[in-house]
Amino acid sequence: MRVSVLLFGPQATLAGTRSIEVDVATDSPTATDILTALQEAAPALTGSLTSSRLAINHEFAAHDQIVQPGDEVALIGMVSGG
Amino acid sequence: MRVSVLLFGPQATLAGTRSIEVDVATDSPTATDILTALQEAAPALTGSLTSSRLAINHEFAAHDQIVQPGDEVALIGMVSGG
Amino acid sequence: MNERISVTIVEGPLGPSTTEPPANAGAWIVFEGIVRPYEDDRPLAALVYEAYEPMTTGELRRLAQATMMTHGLLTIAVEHSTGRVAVGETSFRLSIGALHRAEAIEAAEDFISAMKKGVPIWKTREFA
Amino acid sequence: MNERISVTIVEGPLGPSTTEPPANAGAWIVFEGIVRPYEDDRPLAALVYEAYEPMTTGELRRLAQATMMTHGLLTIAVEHSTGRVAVGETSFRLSIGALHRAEAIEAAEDFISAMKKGVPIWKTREFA
Repeated sequence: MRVSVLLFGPQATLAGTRSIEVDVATDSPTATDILTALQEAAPALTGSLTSSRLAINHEFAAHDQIVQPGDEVALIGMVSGG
Repeated sequence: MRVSVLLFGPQATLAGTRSIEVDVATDSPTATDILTALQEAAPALTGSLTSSRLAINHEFAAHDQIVQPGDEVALIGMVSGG
Repeated sequence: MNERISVTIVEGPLGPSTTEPPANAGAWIVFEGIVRPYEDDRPLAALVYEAYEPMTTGELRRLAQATMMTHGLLTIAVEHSTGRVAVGETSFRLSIGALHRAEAIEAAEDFISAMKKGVPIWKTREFA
Repeated sequence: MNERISVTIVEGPLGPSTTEPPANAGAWIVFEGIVRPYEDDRPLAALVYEAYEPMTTGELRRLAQATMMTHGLLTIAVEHSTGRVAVGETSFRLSIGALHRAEAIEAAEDFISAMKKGVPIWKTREFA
């Protein structure tokens, strides 16, 4: 399955894009599968992924939460509000 | 020597006066001497004296600071600013 | 919707505070984050904030609710900018009403610290 | 006299805040103490504050100076009432400007906590 992941802030800058496509070997990938695939798809993000979380449809996802086709997936990391 | 000590707030209420005269057996009493004399002169203050300090001429006094004739002496305790 | 919690995302800098302490408050605290003129010794022109709505508002509200519960607050109001906020302007305001000082101050620290770690808001520096 | 420190004793309740954050501030915190409508479950009409001037101002200034040094603040302004302050009115305001949030919030807690222990100000309750 191919999943599009939204990027923001410094991670968008690091990856050079605001949206990145990742390929996963399963049709029901978990949030962890997506994070793992992101490491390969965008090596520039590797250092920041451990402190990042995935959001599915605007809610933080559990590690084992399944991404469904059509879900909006976003990488939430390196935040700096305030 | 006879020394007049100003009282404020709850300690003035407890002692029933805003100024109390204490007699000390020396002509050069220390701040500690005055606090000790206050215990006898106003037993109602006893519970609050350990957390109180003496001010001499509007400055907190060291324990061994001498009270001179004419000094303004005040008991600063049970404060409640804010 | 709980009127004791309010979350507002504003385009550009925040205006003056208009929130008021609630009726029973003994403590009222207003914290503001202001864009500093320097970052790492380089003169700054502005910070540009990015939010991911509606998730940003949702997470701020969730955090406000958790902070209110944990510290027993009366009210909590959060205002945060998106977009460009110039040096000297206010990008963030947290207003807390509580019965006593201790919980109000602890809650302010906890909220801001958690927000900086976990709420989807990002900033980019615009150097002068 | 250091303009970065200001201490004001006001007769009756404090008016609205008029202090402004200093030029380089990244954090601006305004804490207000408000007279609560109840004390120990009894309805209150007012608190009556008593100061011992000039010692009260002197000790507030000394504490402000120590707090500024300890926490590396930019500015600190203290306002405190004497006399009668009715329920819902403000009797105390502490305004702190700092480079960063952490020191501003810690300084506010430290200042107020020390003030309540050692500065010559007393209050008497006036029940309703």
